Amino acid sequence: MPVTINTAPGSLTAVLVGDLDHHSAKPIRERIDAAIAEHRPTELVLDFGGITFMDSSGIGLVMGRYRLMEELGGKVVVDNAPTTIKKVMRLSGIDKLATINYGGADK
Amino acid sequence: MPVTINTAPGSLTAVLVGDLDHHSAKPIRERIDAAIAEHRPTELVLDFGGITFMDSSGIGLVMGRYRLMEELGGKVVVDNAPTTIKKVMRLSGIDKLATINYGGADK
Amino acid sequence: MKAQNTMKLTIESLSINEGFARSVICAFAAQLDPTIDVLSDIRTALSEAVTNCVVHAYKNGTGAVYITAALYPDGRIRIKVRDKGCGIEDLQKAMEPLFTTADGERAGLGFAVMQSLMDKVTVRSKPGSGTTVTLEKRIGSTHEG
Amino acid sequence: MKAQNTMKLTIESLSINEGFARSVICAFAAQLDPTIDVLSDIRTALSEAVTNCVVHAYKNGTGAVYITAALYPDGRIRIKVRDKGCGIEDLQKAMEPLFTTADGERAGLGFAVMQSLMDKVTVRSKPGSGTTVTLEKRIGSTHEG
Ligand SMILES: Nc1ncnc2c1ncn2[C@@H]1O[C@H](COP(=O)(O)OP(=O)(O)O)[C@@H](O)[C@H]1O
Ligand SMILES: Nc1ncnc2c1ncn2[C@@H]1O[C@H](COP(=O)(O)OP(=O)(O)O)[C@@H](O)[C@H]1O
Repeated sequence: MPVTINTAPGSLTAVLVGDLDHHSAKPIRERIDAAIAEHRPTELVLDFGGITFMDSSGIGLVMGRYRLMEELGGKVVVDNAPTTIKKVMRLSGIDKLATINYGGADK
Repeated sequence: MPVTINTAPGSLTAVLVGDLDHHSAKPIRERIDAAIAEHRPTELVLDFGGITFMDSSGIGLVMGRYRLMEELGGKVVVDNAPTTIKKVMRLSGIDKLATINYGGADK
Repeated sequence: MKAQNTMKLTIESLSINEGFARSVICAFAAQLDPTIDVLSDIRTALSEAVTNCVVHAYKNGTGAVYITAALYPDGRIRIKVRDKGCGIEDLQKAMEPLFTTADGERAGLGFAVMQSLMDKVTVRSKPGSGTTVTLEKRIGSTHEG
Repeated sequence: MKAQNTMKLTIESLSINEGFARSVICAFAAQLDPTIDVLSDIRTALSEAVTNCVVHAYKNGTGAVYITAALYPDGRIRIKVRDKGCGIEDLQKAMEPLFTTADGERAGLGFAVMQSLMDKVTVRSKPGSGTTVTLEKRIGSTHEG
């Protein structure tokens, strides 16, 4: 699954495209964590606009990045989340830790 | 698979949409043959513009309509055939009996 | 009630097959004309069950994952995901939200997601011999008969 | 050469499963990153083989159709479609273009289509016990190793 990393002062955006599952999560995580280590942003934006599928592996990914950003004193924002993944997001309680903005592809 | 029948003086057009396989061929054939019996056209146009798949069952369909129209002294034209079905069309020799015009969906 | 259609799929517990299994279940369930939302629920639940075979059941290698599905005339789908992997010691604990035995990035929410998206989830497991997860959902309108 | 991935699908010989089988083979073959043209060839050949099970092998009822597929590191896919149906009396005749034993609208071109779209087609059959069609094609670029 392709990940594009964009940086702005203090902020790092990872644009994800495709299915976010256990299979794709590992390379995504490694790309993002390397970029965080390099840029040490105070805000991590996960752009889910191109996400076509997500299961609890995606929750694991967001949760893990939340913990990492917490250590750096930063925060996590999920942008353009497709409404199809709302149920899974809600259930996890992750929406209490990170800001989740809906409005992705299949809205 | 939905079939739409349009008639003009002497001509009958069947617009096919979806996968043309053994499963869908029977109801399509029945629709078309009933319309031919009713209108007795001299030209049958099979509009393949919406066809997403075709195997040799589609050849059987065209061949069968060719025979039927031959009995009525009429002819068969296949319009907007997707180029993906060119190989199957060629192989069958049906392009020597009916006029096949390409230019469908996935061209 | 007799199924109107059934299928059986055996795959290897490779992570690349998580997406393949989702495609298969969507193509099969499509026969009952589900809404996009319902289809999304089913493929998500199936993805959790198959992923658990890849991540947990055969954690030290690969093995076979057996998926069966049946469509019923009253519009239900029943899916079974079976493995011959390590099995689950404490099933009650395993099904608690946020519980996971995996290190790293598992959220411990696989069973919770299955339960929230499907009408019925049943898990049978025997340590050392494997696990069977049964997922059931009404996905289509009732047909005649 | 050892397959990098394999799958086994068992379906009923219902005509609605012709399309299902096509979807499954496309989703599986997609792992080798085929072009759209190659994918179209494979699903067409598979459709012919499965349709023959529905139309000919189990002409007086329904039975199981066994589909296996294997992906090889050199970019080949090998697909087997097996039935336990009536079998083929005269294989040579059966494979001739335009030959068909079915009444009605079969074109007699199933095997001809398979042969023209795939690199290799093998048919084994025993009257009374069934038929196995093996389809092979190079669909992806060679991977390392
Ligand atoms: N098929 C399986 N085989 C063995 N153990 C399993 C299986 N499925 C689930 N488990 C056990 O149940 C726990 C909870 O599973 P789940 O709720 O899906 O969360 P997660 O997969 O994130 O750990 C797993 O951590 C694992 O210990
Ligand atoms: N799986 C099968 N079981 C029994 N007979 C078969 C099978 N496949 C093919 N045949 C026989 O071979 C003939 C030619 O098959 P084919 O070239 O696919 O054309 P068609 O399906 O249009 O008849 C069939 O008419 C049938 O007699």
